[in-house]
Amino acid sequence: MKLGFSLAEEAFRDECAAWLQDRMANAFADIRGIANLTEKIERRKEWEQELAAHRWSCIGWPEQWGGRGASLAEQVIFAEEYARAGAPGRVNHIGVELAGPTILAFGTEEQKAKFLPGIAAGTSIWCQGYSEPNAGSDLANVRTKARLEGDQWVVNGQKVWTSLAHYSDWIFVVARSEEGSKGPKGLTFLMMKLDQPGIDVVPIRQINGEAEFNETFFADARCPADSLIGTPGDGWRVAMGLLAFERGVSTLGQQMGFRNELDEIIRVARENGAARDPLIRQRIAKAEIGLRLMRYGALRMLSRTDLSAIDGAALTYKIQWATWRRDLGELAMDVLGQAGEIAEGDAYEWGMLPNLFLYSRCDTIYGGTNQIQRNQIAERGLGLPREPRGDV
Amino acid sequence: MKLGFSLAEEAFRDECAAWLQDRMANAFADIRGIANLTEKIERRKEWEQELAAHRWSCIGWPEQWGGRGASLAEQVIFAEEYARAGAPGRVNHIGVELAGPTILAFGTEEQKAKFLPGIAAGTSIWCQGYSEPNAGSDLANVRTKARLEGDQWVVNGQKVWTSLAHYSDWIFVVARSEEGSKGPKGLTFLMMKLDQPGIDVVPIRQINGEAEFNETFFADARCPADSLIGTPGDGWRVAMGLLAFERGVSTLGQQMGFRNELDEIIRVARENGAARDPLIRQRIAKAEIGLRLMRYGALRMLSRTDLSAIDGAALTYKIQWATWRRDLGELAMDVLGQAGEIAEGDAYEWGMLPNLFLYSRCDTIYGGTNQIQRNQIAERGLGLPREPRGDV
Amino acid sequence: MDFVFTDEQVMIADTVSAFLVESATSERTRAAMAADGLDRSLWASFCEDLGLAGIGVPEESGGVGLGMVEQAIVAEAAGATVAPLPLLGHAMLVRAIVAGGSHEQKDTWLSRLVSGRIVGAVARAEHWQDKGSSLSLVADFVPHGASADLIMVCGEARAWLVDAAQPQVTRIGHVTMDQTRPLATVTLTEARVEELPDGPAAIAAAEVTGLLSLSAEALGVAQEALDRTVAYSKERIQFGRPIGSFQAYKHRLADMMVLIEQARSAVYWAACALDENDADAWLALHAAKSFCADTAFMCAANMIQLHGGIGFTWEHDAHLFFKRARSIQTLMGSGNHHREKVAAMVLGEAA
Amino acid sequence: MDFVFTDEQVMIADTVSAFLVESATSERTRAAMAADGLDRSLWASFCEDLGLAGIGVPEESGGVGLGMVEQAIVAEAAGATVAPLPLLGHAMLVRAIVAGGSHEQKDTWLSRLVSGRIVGAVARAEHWQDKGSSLSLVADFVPHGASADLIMVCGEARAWLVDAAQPQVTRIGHVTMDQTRPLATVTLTEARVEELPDGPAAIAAAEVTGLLSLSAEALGVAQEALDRTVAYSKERIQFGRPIGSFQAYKHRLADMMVLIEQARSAVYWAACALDENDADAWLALHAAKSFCADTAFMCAANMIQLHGGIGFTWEHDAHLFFKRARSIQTLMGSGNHHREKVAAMVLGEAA
Repeated sequence: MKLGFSLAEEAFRDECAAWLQDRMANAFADIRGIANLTEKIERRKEWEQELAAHRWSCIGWPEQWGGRGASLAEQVIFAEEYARAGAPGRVNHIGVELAGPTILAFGTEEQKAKFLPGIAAGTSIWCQGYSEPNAGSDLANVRTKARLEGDQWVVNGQKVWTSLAHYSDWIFVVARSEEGSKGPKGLTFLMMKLDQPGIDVVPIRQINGEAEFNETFFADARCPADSLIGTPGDGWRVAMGLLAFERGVSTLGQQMGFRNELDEIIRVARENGAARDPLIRQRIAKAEIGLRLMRYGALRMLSRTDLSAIDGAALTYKIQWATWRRDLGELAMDVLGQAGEIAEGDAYEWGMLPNLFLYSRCDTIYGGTNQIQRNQIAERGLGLPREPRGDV
Repeated sequence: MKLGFSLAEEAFRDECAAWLQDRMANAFADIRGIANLTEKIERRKEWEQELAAHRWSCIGWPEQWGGRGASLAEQVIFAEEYARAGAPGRVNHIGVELAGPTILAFGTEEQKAKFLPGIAAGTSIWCQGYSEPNAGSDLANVRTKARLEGDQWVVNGQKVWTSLAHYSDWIFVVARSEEGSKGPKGLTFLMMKLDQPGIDVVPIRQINGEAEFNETFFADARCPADSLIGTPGDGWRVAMGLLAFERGVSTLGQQMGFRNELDEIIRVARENGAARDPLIRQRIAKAEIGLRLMRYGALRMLSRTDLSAIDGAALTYKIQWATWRRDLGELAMDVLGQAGEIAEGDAYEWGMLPNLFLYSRCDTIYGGTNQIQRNQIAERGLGLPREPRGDV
Repeated sequence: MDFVFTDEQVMIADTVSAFLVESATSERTRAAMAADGLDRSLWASFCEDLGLAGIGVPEESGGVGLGMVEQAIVAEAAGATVAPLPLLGHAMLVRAIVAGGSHEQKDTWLSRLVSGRIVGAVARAEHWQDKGSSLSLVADFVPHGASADLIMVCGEARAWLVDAAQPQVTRIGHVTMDQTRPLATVTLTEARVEELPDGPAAIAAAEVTGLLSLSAEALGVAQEALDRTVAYSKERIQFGRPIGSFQAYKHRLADMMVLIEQARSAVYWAACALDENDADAWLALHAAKSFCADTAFMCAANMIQLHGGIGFTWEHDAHLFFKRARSIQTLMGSGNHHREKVAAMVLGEAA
Repeated sequence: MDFVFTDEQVMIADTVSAFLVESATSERTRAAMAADGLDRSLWASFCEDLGLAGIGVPEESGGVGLGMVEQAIVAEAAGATVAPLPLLGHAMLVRAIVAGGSHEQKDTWLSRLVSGRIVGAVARAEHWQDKGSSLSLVADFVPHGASADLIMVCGEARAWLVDAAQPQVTRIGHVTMDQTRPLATVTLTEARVEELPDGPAAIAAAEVTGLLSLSAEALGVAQEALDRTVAYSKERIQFGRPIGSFQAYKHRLADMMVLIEQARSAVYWAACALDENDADAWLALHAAKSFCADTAFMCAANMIQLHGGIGFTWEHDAHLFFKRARSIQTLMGSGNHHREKVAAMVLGEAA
């Protein structure tokens, strides 16, 4: 058991730090520090391409597909230096971290050749279509339908919470391809071009006044017959595999964003005197401890040799960070005091901390509510009997 | 809506306060302030009889049966003055607050004449036999059996958590009288003399080292055929009615005990400097607020005109006080610091505050666990659908 | 001792609740949110049709002369609908003038306030410059301050009435997280003011009214968050069952109810204690404000969480309750502040 | 960077766990509880058969020369069985002598401690009277202090070894809530002592060892409380179903697991940080002690609650875990104390 890095790894750190810091100080200084999903999208697409041009866009992938076959330690280092340099949130997060690994794991050679280069090059931006309005936490309750017509899949239905769909080129969709099937059976995992007449994307405004999520409507939307991953009816297995990729090295990058938020709270607390309040101090300490434990939890999770095994640290990660960030939002408001209730400008737009407070209310819901996480932990992690399903 | 008392009520207060304070200062000074259930039992039985001799033992009962037909306000006043005078915990609590009201509500005139005078006089001490080892929270899962043999009921089985059974004269027992019945059907509510060869009482030692609860074994235990309340098979309804009586004026007396515990914490905190700690101060404030809200919740509950209606304040009372007291126990230990971990003498016996810490772990379990309370609140109070019952 | 509503109080509660449920609709609230957070037509009909704006005013001054229990009943109903009304500042101002105003001030202002012809607000300033009849100061975070016609400004033990229409008064209405009660910065630059003869009485009346109103409002928010979530949980099906049949879901709703029942006791304890001049009135107010605000926040947060994805959208009303609950927590002293007051009292320390 | 156990560490964990599960049975623990809270025969076989009492001692001094990760592994296993062993004081004392003792002291004491021939403890005193070679003081709350043969007494930056057998040393063993690790008051009245040449190093070594051991012990307590409750929940039937199938029950167990996973990260982060001389080692220790102790308490309290009535009986083991968890919270600084240290660090204040 060892936390430190080797000399070679530290040399790798120097290399990527130098490259990242140069870009953020010069050519891409205008997008330094952007954390949210929707700001300066075009410049950030250019940044994706700049990363790709120097083979930094997906370093964990095999060299054949534009990666570096980087070790875990190297990926950890890159994530740390990426954040330390203030490089912006990755607009192609879903392509690089979810779509790509899924295609690598389950796709055919043709699919790899067709899709991976665009992702690696930062020219194909991806989003995901899982949730549906009537399904909620019951992910397998898919009503969107896909039928094969000649050499094309024809898709009808509706997805919801498709974040960034309005800026994306591709969407992966889980659709019901077997008439009359129920639950996880009879689903197919399709990759579709968004820019087509059959797909309509409608943004959903959230509690913070912004719109990062969308409803996506499919009316005779089409894709070629070979756009499926796996086999028809096998989509649930693929989708579940993909969800597992959500807990990869990118969590460390996410944590760097959390670090910035906590640092800002600490700065404000020192400035406005809240840091003298022993009750605030306890909560700052708890936040710091929680963030550190997230980091070491992620390292434990990533250090596993058998990545497919059910692992406590991996199973508990989502509820842990979502709850931590929700509590951080409340701390932020308590540190700000009444000033936190007032926007700086004339629009309903919020600075980092009030936005954290509002947006973190989504964190405990999307991507599996805290309740669903607890069910999963109890049933998969502790082996407790499943809750009886109803038949309404 | 009015909290204050009338002049006549204040005169009543003066009367009972004078009587109680005289007794506690003189004839019964030796049992002043005893809170637990097991200390100086013989003297406390004498105290019950002293109360009865002056018609203070069950003032809410009709005059015919030894009460005073006291108004709610008078009962509240008496409970307050009883505690203020430092009068000891009532050893016949179950007789006066549960058995008596049940007999008054559901018993025949013969039963009233047979049982009520002894309770009112403080000469018959009662305990209750509900829970069974394999039933736990599933109160209706009764396995103790009763069969009618000639003019007697013959009872076989086992009850558990029968508090004070070792000092009691009578026990009421819910037993299964219909062979093959299940759940709440086929139960009968019996009143049995404890002092007989068929009943064996075995104390259970608890986490705090003391034994207030018992296991009670029935092996061909007997009682006359007319010892049942209601009709054979109707015991569940009677038992549920009885549980409702648990939330009467005696809750105010219980709260006076809580008051003493919180006051002792405040005293220690001031003495050892813990009261200077802002975190401790917040918790003391929360405890004080919680205790006050318990009082006003009880007054709301008691002020209802329709006592049979489901009422939010009544439904939530058990979990409220049990959780409050559990938190109080943790506060007590944090105020005491390491000194709280050490007993004063050479035996495993604890002073008020460490005992509070340990014993309060039972509070959230006996008489309906916090989990069961929440089920009840959700299903009876909020009308949510019942949890499906299994068939294992 | 009779700790239930009288028949008259039940009638007031039913009336005000029916009025607000019918009139303070989500559509109207959202229209007010897009403007200055005040539905003037709703306020007019609250004052004229309902006639409950004069609860705190004696009948001889044109009011209905009712007590704090009735004040709490109205605030509770307003909280339950997150109504965009200037009730908080109105109630504080009216009771302040009754408690500390001169005869002339009562004559001049009370009937206009009670009839809804003018809107009132209350502000507090740390520093001020007093030149006899003119006053200069800056007051932050004034609820509905940008919409008010008459503002009472409090500075330590003194209180002044300010006509907001004069050019020496500027108001900046801020975009506020809770758009149903926006905050404003009010600046007086040698403004004409009239001082209330009994400043301490006026300030105390405003303060107890404000704390009680916020507590009762919080109770309304909490209860409505629970009721709406319970209703949703019986309709919404997941995994083939109404979500309200899942035990963990139930237990969260039960926890909300446990807190709300205590919050209800707190509000009406405080209201009675004020009406009956009980020695514990301040203890009750500190208890009510801290407990009810936290309860409202917990319940509104659960309302979002238990509605799932729809719960965090702008389109659903859950965020209105959530933001109102948060603003109640912050207004007039945090929960920790009020608990610290309680601690000082029970530890026997001087105030 | 490789944040998993090495094969050797897995082997140590398996070995010590198997030994304690087999030997530190509830029966033996209860026998020790009725006496002085120390199972001497268990300790002897821990030292002799297992050979793990010398983890903190270099091989040249008769130890096995392993690091803090291994120390934590042993403490975790001991916590999981609430074993009545003097491990805490032993580990603290041994590492203190290694860090701050003279050659003679190492030669004299380490092998005797490691072999289990003598039992060690560590005490702290606020005041003392030092007359050259003799010392007078009173030290409270010394874990296993009444059973120890050799006691290190710490006073600010100085540390002394005391042979507890001399008549100038009196120990009062107290009836302690956690009977598996009773506390004692140790009084020295002009007792013969030998000072450790590097007091600060000895004290620091004892402190970090103690904090890490308590954290790891807490992790063991928490995990075992969860495991036993999970097992019970699969067996126990209520309302016709295993209680573990009820969602609210499940969610509480899930919450325990979420905390325990974090506690595990905390313990081994701190252990690695100490072994690797990382600058964050103290931050990690404060984090681990506060987080793990609270986690253990929460899990042990849930263990009682989720067992229902049987859970609060003397006969069931749940109260042993509960009382151990509470004592870990109190020993060597409360959670609030350690979090305040963390706050001072992250707020950039001087220590």
